[in-house]
Amino acid sequence: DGELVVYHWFEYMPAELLEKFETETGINVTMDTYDSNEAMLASLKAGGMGTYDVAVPGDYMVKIMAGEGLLDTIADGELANKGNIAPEWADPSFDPGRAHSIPYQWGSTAFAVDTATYTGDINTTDLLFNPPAELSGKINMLDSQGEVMALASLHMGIPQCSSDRDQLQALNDMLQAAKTHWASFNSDTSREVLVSGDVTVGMIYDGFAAKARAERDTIKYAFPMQGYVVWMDNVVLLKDAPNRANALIFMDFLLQPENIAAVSNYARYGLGVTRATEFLDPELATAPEANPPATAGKGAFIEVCDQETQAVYDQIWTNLKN
Amino acid sequence: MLDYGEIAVDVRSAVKRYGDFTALQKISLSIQDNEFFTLLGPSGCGKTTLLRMIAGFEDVTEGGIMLFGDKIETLPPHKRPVNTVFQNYALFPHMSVLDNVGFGLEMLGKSVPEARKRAAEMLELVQLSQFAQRKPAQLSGGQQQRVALARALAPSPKVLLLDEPLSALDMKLRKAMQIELKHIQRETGITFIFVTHDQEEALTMSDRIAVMSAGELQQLGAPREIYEHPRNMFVADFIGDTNLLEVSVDKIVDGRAYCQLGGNHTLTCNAVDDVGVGAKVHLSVRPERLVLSEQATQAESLKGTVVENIFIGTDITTIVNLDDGPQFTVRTSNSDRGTKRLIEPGSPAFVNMETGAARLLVD
Amino acid sequence: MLDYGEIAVDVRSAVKRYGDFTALQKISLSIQDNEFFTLLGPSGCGKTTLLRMIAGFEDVTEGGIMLFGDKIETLPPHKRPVNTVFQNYALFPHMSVLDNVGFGLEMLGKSVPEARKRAAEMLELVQLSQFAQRKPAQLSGGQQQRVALARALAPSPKVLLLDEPLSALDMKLRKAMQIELKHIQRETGITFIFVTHDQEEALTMSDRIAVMSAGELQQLGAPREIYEHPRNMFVADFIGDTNLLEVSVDKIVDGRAYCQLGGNHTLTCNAVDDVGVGAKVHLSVRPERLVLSEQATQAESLKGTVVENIFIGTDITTIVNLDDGPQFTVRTSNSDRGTKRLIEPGSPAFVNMETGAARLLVD
Amino acid sequence: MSATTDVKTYTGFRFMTILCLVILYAPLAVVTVYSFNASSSITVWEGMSLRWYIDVFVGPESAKFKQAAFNSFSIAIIAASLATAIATAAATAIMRGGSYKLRAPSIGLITLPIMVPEIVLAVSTLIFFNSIGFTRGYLTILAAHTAFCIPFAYLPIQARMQGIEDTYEHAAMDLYATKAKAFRRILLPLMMPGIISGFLLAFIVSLDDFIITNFVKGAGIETLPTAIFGSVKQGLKPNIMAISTMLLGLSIVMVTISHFVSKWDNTK
Amino acid sequence: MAGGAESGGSVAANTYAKARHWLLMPSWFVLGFFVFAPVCVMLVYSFLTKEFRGGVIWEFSLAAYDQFFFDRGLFGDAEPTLQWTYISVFWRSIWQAGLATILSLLIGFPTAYFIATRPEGSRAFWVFLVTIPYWVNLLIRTVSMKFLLRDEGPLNELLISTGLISDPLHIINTNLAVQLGLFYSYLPFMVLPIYASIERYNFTMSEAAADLYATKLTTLRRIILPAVKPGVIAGCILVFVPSLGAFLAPDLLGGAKNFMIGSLIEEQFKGNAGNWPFGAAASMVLLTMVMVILLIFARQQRRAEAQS
Ligand SMILES: Nc1ncnc2c1ncn2[C@@H]1O[C@H](COP(=O)(O)OP(=O)(O)OP(=O)(O)O)[C@@H](O)[C@H]1O
Ligand SMILES: Nc1ncnc2c1ncn2[C@@H]1O[C@H](COP(=O)(O)OP(=O)(O)OP(=O)(O)O)[C@@H](O)[C@H]1O
Ligand SMILES: NCCCCN
Ligand SMILES: [Mg+2]
Ligand SMILES: [Mg+2]
Repeated sequence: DGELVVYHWFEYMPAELLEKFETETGINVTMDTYDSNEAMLASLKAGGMGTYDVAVPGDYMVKIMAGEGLLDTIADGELANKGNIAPEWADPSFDPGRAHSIPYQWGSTAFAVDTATYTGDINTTDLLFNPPAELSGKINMLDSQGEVMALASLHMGIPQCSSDRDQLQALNDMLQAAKTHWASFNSDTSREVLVSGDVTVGMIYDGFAAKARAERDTIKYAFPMQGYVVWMDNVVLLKDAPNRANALIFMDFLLQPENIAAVSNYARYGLGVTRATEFLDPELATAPEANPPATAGKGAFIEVCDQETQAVYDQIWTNLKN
Repeated sequence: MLDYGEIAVDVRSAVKRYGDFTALQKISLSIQDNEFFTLLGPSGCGKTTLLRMIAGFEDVTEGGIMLFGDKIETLPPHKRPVNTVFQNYALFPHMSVLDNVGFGLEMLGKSVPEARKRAAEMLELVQLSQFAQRKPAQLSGGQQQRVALARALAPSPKVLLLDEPLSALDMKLRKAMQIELKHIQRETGITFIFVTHDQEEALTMSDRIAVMSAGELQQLGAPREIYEHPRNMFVADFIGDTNLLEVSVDKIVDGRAYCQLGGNHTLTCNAVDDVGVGAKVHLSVRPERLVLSEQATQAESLKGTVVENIFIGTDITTIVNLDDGPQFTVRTSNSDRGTKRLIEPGSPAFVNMETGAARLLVD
Repeated sequence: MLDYGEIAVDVRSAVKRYGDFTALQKISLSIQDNEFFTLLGPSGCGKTTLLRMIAGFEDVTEGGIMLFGDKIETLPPHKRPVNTVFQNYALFPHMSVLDNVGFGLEMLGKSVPEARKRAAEMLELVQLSQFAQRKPAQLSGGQQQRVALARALAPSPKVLLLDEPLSALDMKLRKAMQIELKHIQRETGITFIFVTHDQEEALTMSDRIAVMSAGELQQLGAPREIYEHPRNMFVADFIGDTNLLEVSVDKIVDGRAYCQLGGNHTLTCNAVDDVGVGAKVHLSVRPERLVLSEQATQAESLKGTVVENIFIGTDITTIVNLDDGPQFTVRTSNSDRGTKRLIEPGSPAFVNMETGAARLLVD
Repeated sequence: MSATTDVKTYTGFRFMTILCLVILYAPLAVVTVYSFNASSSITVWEGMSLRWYIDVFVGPESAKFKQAAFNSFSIAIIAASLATAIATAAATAIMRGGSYKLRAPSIGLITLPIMVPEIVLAVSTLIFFNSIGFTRGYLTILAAHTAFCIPFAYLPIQARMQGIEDTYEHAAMDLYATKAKAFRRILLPLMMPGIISGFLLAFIVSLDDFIITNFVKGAGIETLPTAIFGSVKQGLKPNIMAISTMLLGLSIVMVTISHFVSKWDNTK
Repeated sequence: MAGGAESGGSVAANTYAKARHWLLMPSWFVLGFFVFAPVCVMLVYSFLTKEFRGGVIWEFSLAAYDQFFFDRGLFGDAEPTLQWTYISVFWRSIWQAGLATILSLLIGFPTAYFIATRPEGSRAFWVFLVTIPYWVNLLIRTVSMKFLLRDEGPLNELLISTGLISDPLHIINTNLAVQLGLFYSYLPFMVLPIYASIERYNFTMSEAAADLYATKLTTLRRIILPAVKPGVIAGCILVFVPSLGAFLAPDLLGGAKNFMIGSLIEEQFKGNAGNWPFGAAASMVLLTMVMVILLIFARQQRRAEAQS
């Protein structure tokens, strides 16, 4: 019994699973949602700390939050199911030794195209950043600084945290030019706009793209040859969590293979727990969104820049949105 | 009296209905050029309605209106050479006095300086030159009234309509404006159609008066004619104070009717065609046509008792109860020649009547 | 005239200032019990201010007010046994007529049924019993006026204040209410302090009148005294019509002043203490005190020419220009005895004056 | 009168009015119609159904919306009541308190929430709560709503008082009522239509607020607008349309009530 | 005649003068604490130093205003020039809000006039018709507007099926959509004050103008408009001010692509940017702008009052 307050991405948690957790533990869960890592961070810093118990930041954001001192440390032995974490995710660079987090889902971020409308080659970031005339005004971007900037850097073939002024200037100019072709910035409607046909190309997460494809089967997820963003979202224990004990119960719950598999079945992403395969929807393994073609470029995690460099990227983002 | 030339406004069997309600019932009127013509009647009798039909703010339901021989009832207001002084002036609050007065001329296509020049002349006429630059709200009621007049006169209309222009003014100012209006009407020679419900105002100012009631014309004539020869009870009662008595006609001899007042009092007056012997009719006699005396001075002196003398300044009103009969009001001038006739309350007195002062009224 | 007993309201050197502006300057007045006392004066002269000071809505800046011998100027309104009939009645719009009338009694601690009973009696007095359950908005102006009166009378105040209670009514209703008010005052014996700016109303109704101007008391007296013996030019001009002439005093013999009107016209009238030979003063004579004739009828007949006869119903006003002299207005009753004296415009005429009709006025 | 001769009538203004109403109602009509759609997709019409209305009450999101509705209505009722009481007192002081130095600043302060753009108010309230260490939650929403509802309650009351002459209170005091009694028996009943309009306006403004609520609400607390926003950001769902239609119906009821109340004049 | 002291509602009405401070206390307290104080805190924050990734450092700094008004290049070390980015956000907001205001005026004025000239009994009904949508959640209004305007939405379907157009009108995610959304959000704020002032307008004035030979159009321009100006100005302000700070319409209908002030400020606290002092400074600039507009309006209003 008791309470648990979760700060979570939108549409990322099946309602049935929450119910199961509540009936199993008697803990009453309250959930707030956000639509980008940055928005979550801002909201936590603007009074959110002390009200939430857990949040689900992406890889780079875990590192940032730890650096900001927003995360509590999970002591050894506090998580009974810590051993279930798949070995490749047990000691990631963004949270060495999993001191603050457990894996939730992993996937990629690129874009999807309605191939009924656009018949050309889709596996190139040109479709976002240098689109053919017919796609102009038919493009939706995620409203998420980290993912847009990372994909743009891949498109230009420059490092994510470049301090080369020419490269940065070029990046800025490229984005300014590309923006004229974009219809909108939207994360939470990124699936809806594709399905409804409002846009033809939409930046999107792979699992979300899979759901879009389920509704309109001409939608195809692209694996650009320039590369794409990969990520892992993690459940973190927040500092000053009002219900710390319940938060740990929740984490243990999510480390059970069948539970986390339910998330994957719902959200269509990969998971980071061992012995979960038997619970997974078999289609997941063969889904085109999960199987990059040979032509695909490399997947890249978002990097965390130092303050000075970040200031420049922030400025580029601001320029883009104004 | 003025010389009348043509007919300025000819209202021909005009009817005005609002839905089921008939505000004006077949009114026919001819108003002479140069005339000061007054529409007089109680509230709601249709005076404003008639004026608004002439100005063009109301449709004519039936009948027609001619202006100097031209049919105008279908013209929109801005095409009728008729101007109005509105009851509450309707001055444009955001324009200076000068611009208000010049507005009509500007609308008629005059250039702004030309309009200003004429407006300044009109302000001179109404003695408001020094207020030309003020806004209407900065003027007193009487001054606003004069601006409204100047504004309506500026385009030299053929006919000027005035809807109770003086009713918002206090008594002293009102008297002064009556004189000024009359003066301006004579000077400009414009036909004035004036609306009022104040009978004294109508009597003082008009060449002719149309008395209206409930949408119908009751009587039309010169002030004196209407005051002294009211055609019916409504007019007699509405115009001035009067003693209205219910009487029965005893006999008619040589065109004289002998009337019973009750309590054995009788009075003789000129017979009227429609009244026969035995009829119950009304008799009207003005208080100033009665004289009180301590002794009977004429055959028909009516005996009674003084109830009260009420001092009203210029005059004194005496209430007399006839013995077993009706009550009379007698008006006596507050001057030596009058006050010496006064009788103390409680004392007996005789009411005497000038010949021809009593009139029989039908309906 | 009534018998006066005690002094009901005693205003002692009362001064009222609003910031720098002095609305009332050292007013002293004693109002008798049972009296119908009227405050008369032009707009803004301070009538309402004085009334509000008596009722307790305004502080007294200097001086004091006594009510039947008690100092009241520091009491809050709800502790003064004085009720007011407000100019716009101020009936409580959300309460029935009955509840309005009963309100004061309830506030005085009477039980609701008791208050209702007395309220019903008061409504009987003003003949409105059948409207007891209506809301004020469902009554006509005259009826509202009577409710306001009943409400103010219900708690049996010692003094009733009435601030222009009749000014919103039309002429016919106003006349009727004047009679009713006077009647109720006599019946109840309550002291009425009545405010008006209508001089005819004041003259008709009052036992005594206080004429005010610009915060000062100009004259206090019975109606007749004020009309016929105005103390100064303001009073003479404000009350009734008058011929006001600027004259110079030629000589004073035996208490008679010989005055020059200009154009060799002279007039004699009673001398006044403050006026010496050679003084330029004003002379006032009422139009109804003048008589026109075709021939000189007295030593001082003034020769002139008739300009215009204006018919005003009960009377006819004649404008006469004296040869090389001032203009006179003469008022003649519209009756046989009067109209036979009328002279056509343009004809010569003599203006004759009753003895004692002309009065010299200081300032 | 015919349009060409009547000086009041302007040809075309009627058409503009109808156009205006069409623009106002078309989107709401669409919502209402699609709320009865049997399909779960908003783009396809599959026939009449009350399915989504049932879904609102028993569907997977029903608990969330029930809680949100409870929060919204309870906050709206409490905040509007507080705001109306505060505004009534303030209006009395401003309209019947004579002239004094603090009068103009008080009017300024009371109308400040309307003048300050909502986003500025939202952000500054957030920062303020944050800097004084308030924990965000139900109470912070309530406080913020009470504050910004005050001018909406105040304006109709003040407008109403402008039409009430102070001679009524004078008459009451003349008739031996103390100030307190004159207020309770005379002024308050006369103000009542203004007070009720003010309350309803405040109620609706509170019920409708999204921006400020979104900033000051704590974790897990939703009002109807924030809950709806969370849902519709991902696209209009038929259950949201059903909720909207029900809210629309409720609004019509409320407006109808307020319409009759403002027409209701206890003086007739 | 009623003297100044007895006329109702005048400044001098003072029946409850003794209790006035007690009566005002609750509003001072609530508004002072929950509105005035926050705005003051905002003012303070705008002069503080930005913390990396959100929050403030308590050190005085003009950096926020500097960032707002001066462009120091992508790398923050260039010669400062005037910063057009935010000025153009403001300019765009003013322009969008202005167009929305004009749109509201063009449709709202005739509507208000039409309602005000209905018979007295039915005016309330018309006002009622105009206000119903306004009582419905702003969010729902905006979202349904978005739904209506979509390329494949009912509006385009209707237009295509009637054969008026062959290709769908592309409205959503354009400035026009934002203007329409703003117009739709605040139209009753335009109609109601104009209606109130036209209802008070004395139509005898129109008759007087017609009587003096003015055509209807001239009457509208020279007489009616000046007379109802206070209502028109009030309506324009009530549409313009909230439009200026709006972010729902730009976000939902404009695709969040081109910021308006509201979105810019929101982004500083809730979005990616996390620059509090800058958000505070932008708020203060917006607030100042609105206050200046209101002061101009108040002066106009006072002048108009002095006239009548
Ligand atoms: N637009 C209207 N619709 C219905 N009835 C009307 C209209 N205008 C006037 N009336 C009615 O027509 C009658 C005449 O009205 P009108 O205004 O002409 O009276 P009036 O003689 O000018 O009265 P007052 O002296 O009060 O101005 C009245 O009974 C009035 O109620
Ligand atoms: N509260 C006030 N503040 C300043 N001056 C006032 C106030 N009340 C009245 N006055 C001034 O005091 C003078 C007397 O006002 P009061 O109302 O007594 O006049 P009145 O004789 O009743 O006039 P009316 O016949 O118009 O009612 C006026 O000049 C008025 O302007
Ligand atoms: N729908 C959730 C997507 C998460 C991306 N990091
Ligand atoms: Mg009329
Ligand atoms: Mg007065």
